[in-house]
Amino acid sequence: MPLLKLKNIHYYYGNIHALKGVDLEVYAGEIRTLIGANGAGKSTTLMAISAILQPQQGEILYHGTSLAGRAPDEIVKAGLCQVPEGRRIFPGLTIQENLEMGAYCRRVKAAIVADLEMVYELFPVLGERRRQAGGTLSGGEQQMLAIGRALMSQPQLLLLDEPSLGLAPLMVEKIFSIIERIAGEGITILLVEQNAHAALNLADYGYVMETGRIILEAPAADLLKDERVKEAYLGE
Amino acid sequence: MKRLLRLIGVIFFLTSFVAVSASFAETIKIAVASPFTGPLASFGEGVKNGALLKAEEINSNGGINGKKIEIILGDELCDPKEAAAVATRFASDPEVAIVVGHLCSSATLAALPIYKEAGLPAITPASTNPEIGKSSPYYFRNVYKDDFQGDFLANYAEKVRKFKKIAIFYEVNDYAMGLKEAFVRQAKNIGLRVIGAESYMAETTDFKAQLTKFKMMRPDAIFIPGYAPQATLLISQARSLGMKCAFFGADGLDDEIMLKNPDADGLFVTTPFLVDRGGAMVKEFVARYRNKFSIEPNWFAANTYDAVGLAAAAIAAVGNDREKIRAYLAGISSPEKAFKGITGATYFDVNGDCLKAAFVKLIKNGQWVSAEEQLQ
Amino acid sequence: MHLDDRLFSDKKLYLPLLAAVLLLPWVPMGLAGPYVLRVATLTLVYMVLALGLNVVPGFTGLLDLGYVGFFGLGAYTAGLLTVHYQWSIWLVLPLAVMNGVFWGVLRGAPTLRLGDDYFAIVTFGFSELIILVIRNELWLTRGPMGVPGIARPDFCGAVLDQPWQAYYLILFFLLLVLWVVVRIRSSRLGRAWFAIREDEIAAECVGVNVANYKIIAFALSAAIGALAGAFYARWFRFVHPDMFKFWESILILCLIVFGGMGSISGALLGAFILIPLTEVLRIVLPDSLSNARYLLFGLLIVCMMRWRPAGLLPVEKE
Amino acid sequence: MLTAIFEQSSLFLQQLVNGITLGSIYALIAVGYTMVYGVIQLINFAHGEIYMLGAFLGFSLLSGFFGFGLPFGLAVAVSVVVCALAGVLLDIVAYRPLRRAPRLAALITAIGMSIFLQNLALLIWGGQIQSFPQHTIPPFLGEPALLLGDVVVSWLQVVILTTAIFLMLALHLIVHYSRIGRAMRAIAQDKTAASLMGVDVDRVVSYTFALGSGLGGAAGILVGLYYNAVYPTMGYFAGIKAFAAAVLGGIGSIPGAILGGGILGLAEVFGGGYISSSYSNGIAYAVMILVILVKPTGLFGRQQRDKA
Amino acid sequence: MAGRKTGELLLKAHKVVKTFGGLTAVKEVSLEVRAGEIVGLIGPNGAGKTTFFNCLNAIAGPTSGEIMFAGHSLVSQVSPATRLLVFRLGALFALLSLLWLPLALGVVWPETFFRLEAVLALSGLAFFRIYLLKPLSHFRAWSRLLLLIFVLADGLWAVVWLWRSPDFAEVGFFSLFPFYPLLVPGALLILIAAPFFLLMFNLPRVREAFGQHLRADVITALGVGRTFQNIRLFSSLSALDNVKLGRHCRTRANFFGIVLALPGARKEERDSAEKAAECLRFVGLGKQLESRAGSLPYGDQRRLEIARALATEPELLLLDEPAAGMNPTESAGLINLIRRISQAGIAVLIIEHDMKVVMNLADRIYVLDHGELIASGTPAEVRSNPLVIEAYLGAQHAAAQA
Repeated sequence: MPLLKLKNIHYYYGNIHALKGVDLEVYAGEIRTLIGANGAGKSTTLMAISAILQPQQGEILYHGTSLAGRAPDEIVKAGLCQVPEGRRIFPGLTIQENLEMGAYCRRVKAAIVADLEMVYELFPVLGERRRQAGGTLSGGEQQMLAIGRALMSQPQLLLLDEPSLGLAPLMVEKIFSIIERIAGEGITILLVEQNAHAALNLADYGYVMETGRIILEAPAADLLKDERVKEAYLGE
Repeated sequence: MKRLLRLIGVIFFLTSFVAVSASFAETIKIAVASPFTGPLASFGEGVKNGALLKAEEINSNGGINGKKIEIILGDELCDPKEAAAVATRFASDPEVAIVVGHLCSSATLAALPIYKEAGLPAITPASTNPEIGKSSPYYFRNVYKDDFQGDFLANYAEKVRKFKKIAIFYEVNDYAMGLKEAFVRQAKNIGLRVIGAESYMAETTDFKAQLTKFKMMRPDAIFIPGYAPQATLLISQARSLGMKCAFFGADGLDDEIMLKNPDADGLFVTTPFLVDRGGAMVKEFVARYRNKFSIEPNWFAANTYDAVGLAAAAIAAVGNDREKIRAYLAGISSPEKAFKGITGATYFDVNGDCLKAAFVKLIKNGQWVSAEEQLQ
Repeated sequence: MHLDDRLFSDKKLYLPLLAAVLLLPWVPMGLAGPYVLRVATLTLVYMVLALGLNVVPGFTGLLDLGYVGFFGLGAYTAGLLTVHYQWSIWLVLPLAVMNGVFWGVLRGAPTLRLGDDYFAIVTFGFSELIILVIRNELWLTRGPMGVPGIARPDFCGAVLDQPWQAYYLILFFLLLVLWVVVRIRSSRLGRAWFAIREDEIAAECVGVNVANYKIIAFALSAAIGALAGAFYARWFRFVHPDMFKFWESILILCLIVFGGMGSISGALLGAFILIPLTEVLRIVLPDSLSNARYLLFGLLIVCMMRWRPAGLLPVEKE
Repeated sequence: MLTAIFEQSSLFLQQLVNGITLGSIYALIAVGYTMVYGVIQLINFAHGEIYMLGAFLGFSLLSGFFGFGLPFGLAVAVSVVVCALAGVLLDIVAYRPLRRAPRLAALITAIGMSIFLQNLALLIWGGQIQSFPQHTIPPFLGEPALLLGDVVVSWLQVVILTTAIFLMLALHLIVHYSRIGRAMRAIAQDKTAASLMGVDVDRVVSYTFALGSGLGGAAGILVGLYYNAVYPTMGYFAGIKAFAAAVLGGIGSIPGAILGGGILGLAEVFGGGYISSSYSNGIAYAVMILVILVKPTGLFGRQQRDKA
Repeated sequence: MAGRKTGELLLKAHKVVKTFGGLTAVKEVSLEVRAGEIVGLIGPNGAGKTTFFNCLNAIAGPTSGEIMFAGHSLVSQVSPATRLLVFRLGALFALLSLLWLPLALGVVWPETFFRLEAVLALSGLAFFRIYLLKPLSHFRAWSRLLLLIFVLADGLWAVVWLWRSPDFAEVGFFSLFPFYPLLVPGALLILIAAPFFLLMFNLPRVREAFGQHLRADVITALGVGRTFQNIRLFSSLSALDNVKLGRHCRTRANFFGIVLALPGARKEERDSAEKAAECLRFVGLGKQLESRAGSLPYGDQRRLEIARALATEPELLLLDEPAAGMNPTESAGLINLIRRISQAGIAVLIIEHDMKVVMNLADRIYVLDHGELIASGTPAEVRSNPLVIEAYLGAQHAAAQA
């Protein structure tokens, strides 16, 4: 049984049909990626999973049960946490407070403290500046903070929306290696990316999205060789 | 859309229905307009009670020429706009013989052109603005004008109380400003020093800044032309700042709430009506008033009582005809022809203003008592 | 953009209405007594005010909480000029309108860049300041003593002293304002305002000088408010600062919210229903509850926003 | 000459004391505006009415208006709690359904609520100024706490100042060191991101309303006692001035609201004392307008980046 | 379409920099567009393309750099430091006005002195001065002299004010006789100058001459039309009215013309309806004239936005991701449309992610990454540029390709 299953999701922004029947599955322990051009509907899909947007049609199953009607905070409690596009850390809160916000749904103090240390270990840069405001970090560090913050909620499934957005190539590589490491710890990952090759290199399985539809899905290695992917990205 | 039209139709209908629903009963209508709700309701209360008491008295004596008096009330919240609407309603009801009312001068001034146009006589029991009598032959006044009261107070302060330095704290409204002007003018004439004048708005509750300023000037007394609700706060705040000077005011301060304030002890005010100065008529009025409403009558009640009495006398003499009533009232023009009521003899000058005596009363141990020395 | 309101597009609707309004003073059986006529005249004054206010929040999307300031400004300008110089209304009125425009522009100019909340607050503060000046500057306005004895409106030297004459006069002004507003609304000016309301940046990018058009809107709105005020002063024959309380701003806002923001027929309808309603309520409600009218208006605003934010006659047909 | 200087300086000192007291009251109300604005970007016009409600509740519970009287401390506590609940109710009934509506709609609703509540109070309590019965107030409050020549500081002023400081400190601790406070700040910065972290936004907004309204209610009682006057329109003027204070300090910033309240209180008292007392409201409006025009973000306000 | 020769230089951006706070979104980007060309601007998400567009049409003008369009400079030539200085002087100017205004009034109108000022000075004429600050803050050096005069005048008032302050009532106004002759001209100067400046700064030509930023609407009128990445239509207006709004900067009818229904205004209105309908037909929306813009399908909204931009009669059209969210058929239609626009003699600068569209259309392509221009040239050149491949596909892939 897939951990997460999207069945025929439709979403309209007013009159604009943004998702036109998206089907998608994520199995426990995998990294799956969703790639596609700007405006294809990737972020909308993630927002629908996180219940920030309520799809007008279709069903989202998590562990086989429907998530319909659940509030965003219940989704997080269920173990589905998203790192949103553009990082969206809380710039006025300190790094520590940002991370504590990630653990908002958890009650056990000791476990939170332990996880904090775990995150600081994973991202030593953050540990050094835990009293500093989040807004003072550079783009890459903010991305790390956003990922760390999501990890604080002890997710089973981590939704990553364009973690490489606006980052320098070196930093992109660093972030991807961190994602790999997180996956290694048993957290399932759904990665949304424009940086197709980096994403496909990392993932086990990929979906290609275009104008609100999944047009192609295959194991990542196959997609990497697919001419249509190349065409979509370089117009060859 | 159709539903909407129907809705409009209904509203139209309702409005017109209400307008023509004037009853055709065998009564004489005396309209009473005053604020019965809102911040000035306690004054309006006196007006209402006074009118009802007088009407009841007349009706129990068989009415006027066999017809009963009916008091119709108009609540105008002391708002000029509302007052005009209420006035038009009275004016367009042919059964209304005369209006007793409008308490605030601003409301009276707004209603004045409407009565004038409709030829409806009116007596105000409480508006003291000098403008009123001059502007319309249909308006009469059963209360003294601001300038009289201001002069009176200045004389009293100087001659009886022997004050030297007075500070004034006045509300920004027509009543208080008229008083203040008159007081300052008279003070100048008789050599009383006014060392400062500060103003406040009706909604002000913090007087400390200005009081502090006065405190440094060490006045003998502070004159508060204004109304009781603010004055009581003002006096308390002055005391809490450690000010020891005397306070006095005009009839606007003549209110029960002053008695609740222990700081107000010693405050003296002018009033057109004093319980213990009157004769048997006054005693009887006070007794019946207490009996009926279980509160003490204030001067609004007394003045209204007399105004309704005046109106009834006029109707009794000339019948239910607006023009004749006006003529009759205008005819009461000398002390000999005066109407004798509980507030003394009332007669009108050419403007329809009347001359009345003012009395001084003060608070002693939480009670109003008449001052030992009155100024005649 | 369906700029033509239903009211103006459907002759079957507006012709009978117009006839009814024109004939009102002559309806038989005492229906048109002075009281009804007064309420009708007041309703027309508020219709003018509603049309004027509608220009700013309705067309340009900026909430104006201080409209009564211009109403008061117009009334005082007209009232004082009349009392001091005994000028004709036809001379006083343009002056009042010009004064309104002057202060409208003055208020508008520095607030151009403000967002909606802040704009609302500034307009509120500005109008409170105007009323405060009126209340405190005795040498000019006689302050709380009010200005009594303002002459009635006149026409060609004749004094219009019958209630129906005042009624027709304000009806004339209403039609004039209506003409202006309807013309403007479906012109490039009106379109520019709508563009500003929908999206200021996009408006700039299609070549609309946002600042200028906002100022024009403020000026027009203020002019209409002052016009209504000038008539009001001459008709009421007395002006007093208490007549221009903050509550009046809310009442006028209520009219257009009720009718539908941005909709001309909505503004008219709002005044047509709510102003007579205040009178009906005055009579229907017992005296002890006469303040409940305001309570009901508060509730009405909340409920309209909740369930019919577009008002009774919304601008857009879906 | 010397006495003149002495008088002038004691005048100044007394005005300073008055101004600081007034300022601390404005600050307490302003904090309520600023908190709600910070979290949901709504100018809660009805906040002034909550403050009025606090004053009336305190008055009613002390004077036995509802048929029973409570001891002083209990009455204050009950009215603060009821105000907090009223704030939450206000949010749930009026504002929550409009969370996704245009801001203009929410703003108009807030004005409607303000009118509604004000007139409701008018119906219940009547329009007159009500005073606390003398016997219900602890007697020492009226006594001077400090006498410095002509300068008087009453115990009431001391109590107001200490209460205000205490409440502000408590608020600071809640906002900066509690879980819910952190959530408030997070929502203020990015609502979507906060809900992605599992924050129940509506609940936190309710908490915000409760806190702000509780403070407003407390301010209401303090003011009621200070002036010994409670009346339905008190919320309108105090509300506008407190809003001006919040804007002055930068709306959304709590220290800004406190500073703004202080400045406005002093400006009003000194303006009233030295310039013209009938314009003291006008001074508040004028200060507010000027600040908005010159620096729309206020003294401590942060420029909000447009989220495209 | 001003009949420019193909190849004539139309737009020239030179070292355009845009910073937000500490973040540099656009770093020294230079770019040229010639008449008749279609130029592509590509780059990964967050590369600063839209920011650059916003610099071009003054939605958010550049921090530094120069932009010339058809001989007009679109950018302020005042350095930020000068602007700051002028702003500070201006702030002083406004503050001091609070001091002198009451005095000016006191001269003209002695009985109002110190009563009217609180309200008038704060709400009335002071507004003028604050309004003046904005234009002045973009102003050139010689204006500082004027400012200085104002500040000195204000200072004079301030001195007088302080001197007089002890007790106005007793000192009396005319005891200040030596200052009196100075006060009135000062007040008059400022009172006359304020409206004058107000007028002057609202004349586009004057402002342009002094190197002030042009506003977006002026740039549109000069002939730069644009569309937006996230469609910004006036969604409650009809399609036709949206396009008529595009005609706004080409029409002249004023308030009086409209209200009095003058023939000129009416003819203009008819003309603009015709032209707007023509534009709509051009983009293929001839049948949807009366539909509400917000209710059109997505692809049609994109085309409506283009029609609106075309109605402004641009010489240069800026298209921000016109193909985003379109399916292949729709983008094919779009390519066709842009070709037709180009054939009509309008230069096009296009941001696009859909490589099929860009590679197909563009004569030249500029590539942005992290706000920097990393490559430019013909589509073929760009496609094989290793830097571009790295930016798009990641370093490993680039290495693999190389």
